[in-house]
Amino acid sequence: MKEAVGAVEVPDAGERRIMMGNEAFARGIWEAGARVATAYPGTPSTEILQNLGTYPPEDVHAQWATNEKVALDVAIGAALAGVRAATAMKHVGLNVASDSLMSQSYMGVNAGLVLIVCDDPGIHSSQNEQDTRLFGRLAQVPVLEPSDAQEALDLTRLAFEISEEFDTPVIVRSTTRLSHTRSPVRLGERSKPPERSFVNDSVKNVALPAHARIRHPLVIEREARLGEYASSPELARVEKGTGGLGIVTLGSAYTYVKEVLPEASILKLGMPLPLPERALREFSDSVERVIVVEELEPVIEQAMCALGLAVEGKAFFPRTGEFSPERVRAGLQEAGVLEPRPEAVALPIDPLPRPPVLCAGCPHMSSYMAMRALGARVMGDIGCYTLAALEPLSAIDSCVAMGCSIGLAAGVAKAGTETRPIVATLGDSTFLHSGIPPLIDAVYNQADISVLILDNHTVAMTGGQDHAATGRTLRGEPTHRVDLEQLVRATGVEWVRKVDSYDIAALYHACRDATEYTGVAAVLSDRPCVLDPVKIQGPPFEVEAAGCTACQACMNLSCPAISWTAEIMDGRHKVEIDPIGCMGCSLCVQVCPSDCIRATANGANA
Amino acid sequence: MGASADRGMMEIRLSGSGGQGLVLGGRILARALLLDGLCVAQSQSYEPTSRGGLCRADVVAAESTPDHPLVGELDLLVLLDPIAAAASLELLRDEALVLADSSLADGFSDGELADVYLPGVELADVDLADIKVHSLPLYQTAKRLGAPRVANIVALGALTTLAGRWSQEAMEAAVLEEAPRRSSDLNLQAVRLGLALPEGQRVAR
Amino acid sequence: MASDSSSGERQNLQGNVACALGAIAAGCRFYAGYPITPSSEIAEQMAARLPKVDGVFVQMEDEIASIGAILGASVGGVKSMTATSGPGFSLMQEGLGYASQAEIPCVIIDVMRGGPSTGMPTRPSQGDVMQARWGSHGDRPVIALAPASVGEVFEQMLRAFNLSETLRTPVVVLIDEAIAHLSETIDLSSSMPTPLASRKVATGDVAGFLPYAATDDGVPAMQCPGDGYRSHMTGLTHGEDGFPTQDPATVERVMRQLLGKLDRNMEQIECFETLECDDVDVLVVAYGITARAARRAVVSARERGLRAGLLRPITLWPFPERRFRELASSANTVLIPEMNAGQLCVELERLCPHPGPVVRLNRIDGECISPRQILEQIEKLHAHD
Amino acid sequence: MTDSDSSLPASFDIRDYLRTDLFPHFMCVGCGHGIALRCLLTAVHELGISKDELAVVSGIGCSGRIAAYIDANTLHVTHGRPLTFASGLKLARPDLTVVVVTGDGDCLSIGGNHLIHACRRNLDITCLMLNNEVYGMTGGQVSPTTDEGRYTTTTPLGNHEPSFDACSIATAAGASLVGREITFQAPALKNLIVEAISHPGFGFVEVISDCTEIYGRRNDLGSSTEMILSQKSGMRPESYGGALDQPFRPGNWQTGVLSRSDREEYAAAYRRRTRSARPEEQT
Amino acid sequence: MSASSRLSDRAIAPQATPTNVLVVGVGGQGVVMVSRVLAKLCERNGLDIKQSEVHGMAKRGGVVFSHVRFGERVYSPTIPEGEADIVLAMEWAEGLRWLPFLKRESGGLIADTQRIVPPFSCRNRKRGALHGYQTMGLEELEEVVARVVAVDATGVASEVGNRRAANTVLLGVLSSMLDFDPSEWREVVAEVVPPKTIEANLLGFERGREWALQETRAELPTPPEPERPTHAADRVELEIVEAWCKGCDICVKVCPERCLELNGSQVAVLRDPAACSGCRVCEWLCPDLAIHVRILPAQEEH
Repeated sequence: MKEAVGAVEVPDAGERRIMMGNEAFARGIWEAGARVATAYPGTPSTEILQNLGTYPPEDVHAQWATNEKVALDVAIGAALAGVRAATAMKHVGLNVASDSLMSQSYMGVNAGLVLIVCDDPGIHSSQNEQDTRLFGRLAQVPVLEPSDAQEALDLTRLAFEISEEFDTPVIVRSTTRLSHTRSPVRLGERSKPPERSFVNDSVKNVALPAHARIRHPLVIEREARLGEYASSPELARVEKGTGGLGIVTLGSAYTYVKEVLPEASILKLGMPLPLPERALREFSDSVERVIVVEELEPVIEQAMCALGLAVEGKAFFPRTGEFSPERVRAGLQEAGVLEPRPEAVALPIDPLPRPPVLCAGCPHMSSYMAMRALGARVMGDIGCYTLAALEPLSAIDSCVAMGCSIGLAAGVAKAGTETRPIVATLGDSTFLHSGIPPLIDAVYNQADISVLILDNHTVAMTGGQDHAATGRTLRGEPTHRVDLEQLVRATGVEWVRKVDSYDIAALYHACRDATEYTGVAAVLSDRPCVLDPVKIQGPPFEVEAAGCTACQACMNLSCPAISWTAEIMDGRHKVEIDPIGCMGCSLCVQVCPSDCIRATANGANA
Repeated sequence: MGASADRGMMEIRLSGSGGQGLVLGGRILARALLLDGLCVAQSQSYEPTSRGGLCRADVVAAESTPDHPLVGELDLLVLLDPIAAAASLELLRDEALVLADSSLADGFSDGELADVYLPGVELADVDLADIKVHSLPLYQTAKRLGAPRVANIVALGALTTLAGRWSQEAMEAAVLEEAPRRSSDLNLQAVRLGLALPEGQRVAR
Repeated sequence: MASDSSSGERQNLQGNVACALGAIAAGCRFYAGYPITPSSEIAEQMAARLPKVDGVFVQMEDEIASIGAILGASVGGVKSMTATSGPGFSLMQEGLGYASQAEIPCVIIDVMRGGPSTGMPTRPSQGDVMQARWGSHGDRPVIALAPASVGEVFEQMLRAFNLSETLRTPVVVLIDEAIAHLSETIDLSSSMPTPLASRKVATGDVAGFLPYAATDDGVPAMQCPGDGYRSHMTGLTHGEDGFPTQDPATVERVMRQLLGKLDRNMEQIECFETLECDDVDVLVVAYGITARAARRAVVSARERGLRAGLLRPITLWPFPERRFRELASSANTVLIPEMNAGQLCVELERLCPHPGPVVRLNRIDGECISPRQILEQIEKLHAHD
Repeated sequence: MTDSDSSLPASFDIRDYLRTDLFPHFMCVGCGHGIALRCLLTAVHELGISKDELAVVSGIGCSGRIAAYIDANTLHVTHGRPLTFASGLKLARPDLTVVVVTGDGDCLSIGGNHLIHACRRNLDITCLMLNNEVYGMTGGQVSPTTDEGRYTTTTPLGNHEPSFDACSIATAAGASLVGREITFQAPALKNLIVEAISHPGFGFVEVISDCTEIYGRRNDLGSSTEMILSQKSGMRPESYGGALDQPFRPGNWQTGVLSRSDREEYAAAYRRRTRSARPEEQT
Repeated sequence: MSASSRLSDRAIAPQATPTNVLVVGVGGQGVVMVSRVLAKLCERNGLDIKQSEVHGMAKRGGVVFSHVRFGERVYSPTIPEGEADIVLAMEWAEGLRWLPFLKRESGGLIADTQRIVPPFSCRNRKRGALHGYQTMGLEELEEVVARVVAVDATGVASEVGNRRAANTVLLGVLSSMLDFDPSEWREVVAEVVPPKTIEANLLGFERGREWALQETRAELPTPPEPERPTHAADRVELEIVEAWCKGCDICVKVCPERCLELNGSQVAVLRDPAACSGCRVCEWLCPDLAIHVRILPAQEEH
């Protein structure tokens, strides 16, 4: 998605385009006439804002925010000021933003405010698989759930209208599957919402206890109205089929049901929350047996139970993982609805494990080699580098959520049980996202820890987005660049050192010195990501097989460009470097104890 | 060292300046004496001598190894260059014999040293009694052969005849053995012309 | 250049040439050296002659390297030598010390020249006598030979190698410039009486081999690389096993053996000549070229009825003390002519059995002492009687 | 030790090449010289050189003490002079494999003259120079390879003299094989030594060693592990060139074989030149 | 509420079985590019399509797959197991991984014979350890799969001058099995690949297509063979001479397996013998020569 920089031609209304779910969300935001859109990158939501960045800047201000809460706050502000605003985030991003959401729900909106929240069933790229619908229930805000790209566009537009009509923020829930599936979309016109401006109404706009007490009953009343709205046939569509079975489903699950049970009667929910009570009751009455097919939590199923309706669901379908036609089929088989299918081609061997790894040339490798060498107790954080917890680096002892590392480290230090050096490691973007308050806390409370900031100049995990310390905006325009070193010093850290991540020894020495320092010491391990936002590839290296002793010390880097050859020495494989994969970082050269890694011809000194 | 006797001892010096072939001359002379059955000790000045500098070659000979191998009282002295005179004349023993190139003692064929005018030589401190000087055209003879550098060989021949203490055969043989082979003929001619030069001026001691 | 064949065995040889011939005759097959006046002809001769006997000549970058190289070659089992003059000899002192300590046979020729420092490179001197004795630090066994004629140079080279090999010690041959550059008639056939000796080579059990074991003659057997003993050699004070030690008892024991080995073998080491020493009033002690003058002087003195005698040490170090004491005790006067400021003289004053006059005759002007000078001195000493 | 000659043990145990009764060796904790010792002996093993055929000559200093630990013909000589002893030994005994173990001070300072001439002669000797940048044995004085600014007992305010590059000197002086390795790259060092010993001619191998106790401590260079790792990052294999903006080059060392020429070996040249004089050639 | 009408527009559509192509490979190989070509072809032909992929961790050398379904009407974005008409594998082992998705009777596997070995497969450093990259040969594969096309796409791409064009070579092969106009294929390929590489990619496409359309393919590329043990699983013995060790810590720090430590008396000990792979790094770097690694023949099992 590097081409995000700069506006491209906006497709005309009426065209049929094949779009990724996230592109459709972006189109929906644009078509809805939103003027402000914000996000902090997070898989699988990242492309929404990236894509919005391709729409004309005069139409919509699209920006990366420091974190999801900031993103939501900016959107709230814009809505209060009278323009439609959207923010996009991944499910765990809503945890960060939830503080604002909870109160915003009471305050309502002025212009439309939509949160697009992408869940990650199956945990493709997250730390959990929480179900955002539960957040919707907690915040008492409506949740819409599209099931393909067309619906993503349509429901996003609808969400703004609901938001303004019911004076509430609206969540549009996506999932990884929807966000990352391409399907045809018929495009619409950009609408022109009514002109608004800030409304002076302190009871509504200022969340004081007294005001909140006034607003809460209104929210409950709003919830009831929304539930009725959700039951409308447009949002709770009944597809009449054959037989007495009725399936209640929504989102991606709907497509799987249609795939494996095309003839059944279906109630497809477009807006599961607030609960479309009437529609559910009517559907239940119209069929003999109701089965709810919903991914993750049994939100609808339990609600129907609470309504006293006879319903089945999670008895046949798991609460974990991503659904698929197979899984839906399996559940329906178990429910006795479908006959077993003949077995598919059996795989005669175990599939090859191919877990994600740090990239060839990743500057994080050396940082964690240093951690390993120091024997440090490492509190990790969220980013590519979380992969360093895996073999062979095995250098991260804990990782909870964005920005947690420093706080965790301070806690470990204060516990007083740890004899090893305590280090918090986090990326540049993660540090800005939520690492600064804990750093201030650590200095304030005199924690004896070291903080290793892995500054790769980008949000690498999500594909190389900009942030406040890259000096560029979402649209690629130059802007102020946060000086991380100065920032760290400003929090009160006196011992700060910046080292080239590719200088293994210097990095190690800096980390060692940092751990020997009493108090908070910070090391900035500094090298741009080799892959994003631009690929940085130097001339590759190669292994002189004759000199290789098969010690495989280089394998500890976990570099994917290094693998075994067929040549065996002393019972172990010698290694080789894939010339296409190698980025030329030289880290392997720096750890090789046998001086057998050389530049290929084009990499040699002229 | 055997018993001290120094029987038949003689001390000879060839002197002149660098480039005159004195060291080779000394070696030939020593060789000739060896061939005649004597024991010799031959030494020379060792300083690096360029053309024109003082140079000498000494030979001490006796029937057995001489007690002292260095010259102290010269019996025979060959002078090829006036620069060499002063250092050697004082070592001349009584009745010593001096052979000088005729260019050094212009106008004299031979005579007592005291009577000979040697340009540039102060003789004040030298006891000149009974010292015979033979002035012979050593260089001129060599020039006749087309090779002034063989004046040393001519001198050896003349000295052989004048001294009469070793055989002409030994000298001829020594010249052939010690001098460069490629100029054997020339050297043989030179030594023979030298042998003939004194023309009966042999001085018996 | 002396021809080797045309005149039978008698030939005129320069001292330096005789030195080289003597070395080769003694079995020397390795020479390393650095050019220095007045020794250079030795190197030149060795360079020309060693290949003919399958030996190796190498001109090193300096005298330090030269002695290092010959010690290395000797360790390899090859008889080795170097030649130099005063300044170079000074540079070799560390290596000499090493050779003494590690007991490596080698022969060093010092063709003496005027000093100190660069001094008079082409002029004769006998100024290195004490350098030969005390030049290297520490206590060490020292053998120095002082031949007085070209023929003796040849002979003493044979002895030098024999002593060096049999006693596993460096042997210094001090040659006067005047002899080094003197051509003398010598008869090589009559100069070959000495049978060649070789070092005692280790034999027997490899396991129990001690490279510096105590032996009756004080000389341990020497291993040769490749023979399986694989011993260690060091300049550090070592035990019998060759490895460094600072254990006082071991150090004492091993050093005693090292320093005592010359005494135990004095018979083969001691070498001197006496002339007219039966009834001596004036005992002349002289070595090298000075002894040649002294010889003539003594002969002349005797001709004049003066009772002079000559003691000529050929092995200068260790000095033939016993014989000197005997002669000196019967003489009225000891006259020591030396081409230095009186180096041996100091030693002899110490050795003199009575406080009788020890008279010096020194020349430090780059000229040899002449027979006449010595004779005059003898006459003077008699006149004083 | 009677199983001396050609029958080498099938599985290599370094102790077969050591005088084990002298161990533990006297070198300090973490001294890189021990690593070099292993590499040397492993190379000897790999080349099938018997201990009896091996002669090791060493000079004075910490490096000089290494010879004693090797079960071979060992010669521990005077300061700076091992190359001279070795030259004599090799010329006298061409059948021996002669290896010189020397140090930076021994080889470059007091023995500098011998080094350049040994290089020039190109005798078939392998010179292993253990460069730890300091005079360790005498207590840590400045050496010709001490980096500028380093603290030693004789540069208490930091070294003001520039250091020089032994390999460049050796190359310029004509050593026909010149190489450098760091101890961290022990197998490569072993390979380099194998190459140097096999090479017919003078092989000069500089080993970047570490002196943790005396030098490292004074200059705050860290533990021995850290020092050898720093050397690793201080080196510049040819491969680094151009690949990156050279971010990690404090030492700027190149390793591996740095120069090689096929000059005639000294003894061969000597034999060729003196052929006409040799008795066996005349018959 | 205008949105509602749109939803109802496509309540029921005529059912027709979609064509299912599963494109698989390893992060960075261009799987997404291949599926975008298919998506564009469908767009041009007015077909319904769902093309689904997973982003994020996948690009970090992990498994990448893209479900492409097209036809009159497509619901599920993912292909159900056993329903794929074609699995297009850009890497051999990845092709094997997805075999259960193939239609049992008619499914075809197009697989590049290239091997991309994940670091994970090289983790076991014990002596005699096999690659974790276990695979099947062509013959074994033909027994379980209806149609297998093994193609050395990487090799062909190298021949046309750009190794990265392997995916268009595979597209060429794929084009021979799908009912789209060849000229449309070319146009779409040219649209999708980076402008600088159009030529190489079109050439790759042609080569792949030609090769696939040959009556008999003369030279079948050799797919990777299963790894066989080449070395006995020797035992490793690591001996540390306590009296020689001075406790410098080098071995502890350099051991790639982290299996050494210093004990209370600052002597190195083997903490985790099972982890020791006998790589000798500690032995090489022990300045005290105190570590000795012995490789012993595997004990016979009776």
